[in-house]
Amino acid sequence: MSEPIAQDAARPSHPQQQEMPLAVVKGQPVLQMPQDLYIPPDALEVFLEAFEGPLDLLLYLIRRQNLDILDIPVAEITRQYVDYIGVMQDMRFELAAEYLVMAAILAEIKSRMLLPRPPAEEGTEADPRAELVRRLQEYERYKKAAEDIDQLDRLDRDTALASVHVPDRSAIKAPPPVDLKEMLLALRDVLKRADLYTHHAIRREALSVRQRMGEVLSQLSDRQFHGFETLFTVEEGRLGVVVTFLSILELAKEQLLEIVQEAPLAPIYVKSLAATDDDTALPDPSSDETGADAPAD
Amino acid sequence: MDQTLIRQIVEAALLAAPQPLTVTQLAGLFPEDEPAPQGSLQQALDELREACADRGVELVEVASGFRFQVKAAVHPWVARLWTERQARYTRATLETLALIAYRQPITRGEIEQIRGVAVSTNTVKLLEEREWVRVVGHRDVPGKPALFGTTKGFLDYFGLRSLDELPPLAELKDIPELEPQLPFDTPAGVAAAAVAQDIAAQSPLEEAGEDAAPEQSS
Amino acid sequence: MDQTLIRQIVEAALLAAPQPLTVTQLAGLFPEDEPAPQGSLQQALDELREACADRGVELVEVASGFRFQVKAAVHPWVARLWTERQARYTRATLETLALIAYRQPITRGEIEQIRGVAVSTNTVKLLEEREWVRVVGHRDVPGKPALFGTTKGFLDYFGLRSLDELPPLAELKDIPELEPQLPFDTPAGVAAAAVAQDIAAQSPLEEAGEDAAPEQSS
Repeated sequence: MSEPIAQDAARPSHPQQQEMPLAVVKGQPVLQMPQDLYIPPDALEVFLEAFEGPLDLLLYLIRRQNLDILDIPVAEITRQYVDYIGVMQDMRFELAAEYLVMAAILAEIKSRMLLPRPPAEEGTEADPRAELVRRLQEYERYKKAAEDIDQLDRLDRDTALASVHVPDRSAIKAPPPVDLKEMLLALRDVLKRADLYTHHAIRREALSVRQRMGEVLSQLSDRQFHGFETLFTVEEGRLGVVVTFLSILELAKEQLLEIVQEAPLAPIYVKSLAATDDDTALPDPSSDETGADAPAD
Repeated sequence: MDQTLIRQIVEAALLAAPQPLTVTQLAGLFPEDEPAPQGSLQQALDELREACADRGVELVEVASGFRFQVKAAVHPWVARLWTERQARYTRATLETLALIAYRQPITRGEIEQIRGVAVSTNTVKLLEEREWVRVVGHRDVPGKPALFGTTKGFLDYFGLRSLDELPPLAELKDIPELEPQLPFDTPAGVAAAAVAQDIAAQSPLEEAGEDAAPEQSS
Repeated sequence: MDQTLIRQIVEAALLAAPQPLTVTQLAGLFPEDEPAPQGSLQQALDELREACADRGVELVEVASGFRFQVKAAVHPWVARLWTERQARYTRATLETLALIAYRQPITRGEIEQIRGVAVSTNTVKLLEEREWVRVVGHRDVPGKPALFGTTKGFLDYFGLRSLDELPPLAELKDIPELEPQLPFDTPAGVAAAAVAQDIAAQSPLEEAGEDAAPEQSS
């Protein structure tokens, strides 16, 4: 597969082919790295931008130049670093400060290496370079990690999301979710209010009877007489039978059910007194209402 | 240039572009020194169209070019990606539902008596449409008012095997102890904001899927 | 339910959704009374993944679910749909991101300690605006510095399912040259050439110094 042009275009174009400038400093191409790497004032800007700080610069010098970073002329580097403060005025001063700190660290290490150590401390004192080495190693790790992350295929640069048109964007309307507790709290409020209208206070009842009342009514919805026994399901056991029986009594009490027995010990028949859905042609008792919920609270 | 590669490029471009692409635009994807051969783009489009026979999307040509789109046949399912929640139920609706659950069979008049306020037709209709309550008969009194009861769907929604599993009314009286754990006692404004955030935060899919069947005419 | 239909629904939904979809979200597309059979969604995903072998897009799993994306092999052509160049990120940005990814939760001060250089507010802000990192808490020390961590969006963007899939962190390398009295034996000219090559290769100059925003040069 051929390399597409898009890839090439992403790279910056360098007009010169014969010799690449190291950098452009103050409009002039710099073709050669200055020999005293850590010092040249003109190169400072290059370094500050080419390296991610003093650790990065030190790593570079160690890894690529085999430079003994500890064998640098401390007096000279210190003097020149101080000179840079002037140059830094119109540049990023916080970066310069970090390079100065690093120079100070190097100088300190060097001085400690040169000074004779007190005999008492000889065995215990750590190599002054150890901390710097540890920091360099740790930085190098994450520098590599950053490069690795940059290599990952990422959206926009290496791939793009695939999507298709959706001709019909009409959304489905779903009814709101209801939490059982929400409903119970609503009921509690009703009960609180109902306590004020005391005659309607609700007493505790077996809800299974209420449920069965509805079921029995549905069973009898043809408004024919049914055998009393047909309403019971033996498989439900004693409790089921009792619940059905109670619901029949309750329905009878509420005059929703008619119970008929021709003679003692004769079969018992039940018939629903509740009108069926066929009767819904009756005038709607709600028609005299506003149709809007009166505020409840 | 390989026709397979050209087809892949055309397919990927059509899927990546936010709008339809013309053949001219597709040709523009290829560098000038290595253009797509004459006719290869049209061929790629034909191949892609045929390849969609068994897929959930199709390649269509519209006024501004070619695009892939969801096939109408699978749209009812895909549309559930954009499920919208209706506004929450009012207190009146919840109270009505609770009274029907606890006092069934019950007429609207009886609910009104207990609540002390009128119950609108819409409230009941809403619950009937949700298939949580139904008319189980009519009381044999003047006006033959409908008697309401809850359905199996109601029990299923709340994860109950029977109405017995609803807490006894006596416990409801003690609910204040229960209340602090519940989000409902927050000031209405705060609660509403929280709900709005929830809805905005979670993908609609996470809460989709309990009732509305996808059999929606499209 | 037919497996072909399920595969079509899954394909269409993944291509229609603006974000990746999880298996749970895909299951939510099916109504409760006609759910996708056990295992059928995973099977559909497998089938779709295989069907991509010869196509210009591929099915991948990232942190927040499954998505179709343009194959890297054809992306260079597809990228020509967008005239503006994609954002490039500076080394400062990438190193900060790497430290947050590998060492989270981490404060800005801790990042600065390891990098040996200040981390500009803009760098962190850029990462936050991209929604790659976010404040996950505050360290309980004076100043209560913010602790940063990466987001699902970060994983999605880099095509990862979890942080475990990040490239393994390199072993600590020895720094043997850090010995006193090592002669500076590389000839200056050679060294300069090496530096020049290195710098040209990584072209750090063009991406340096603009933490504020990734350049969108065209």
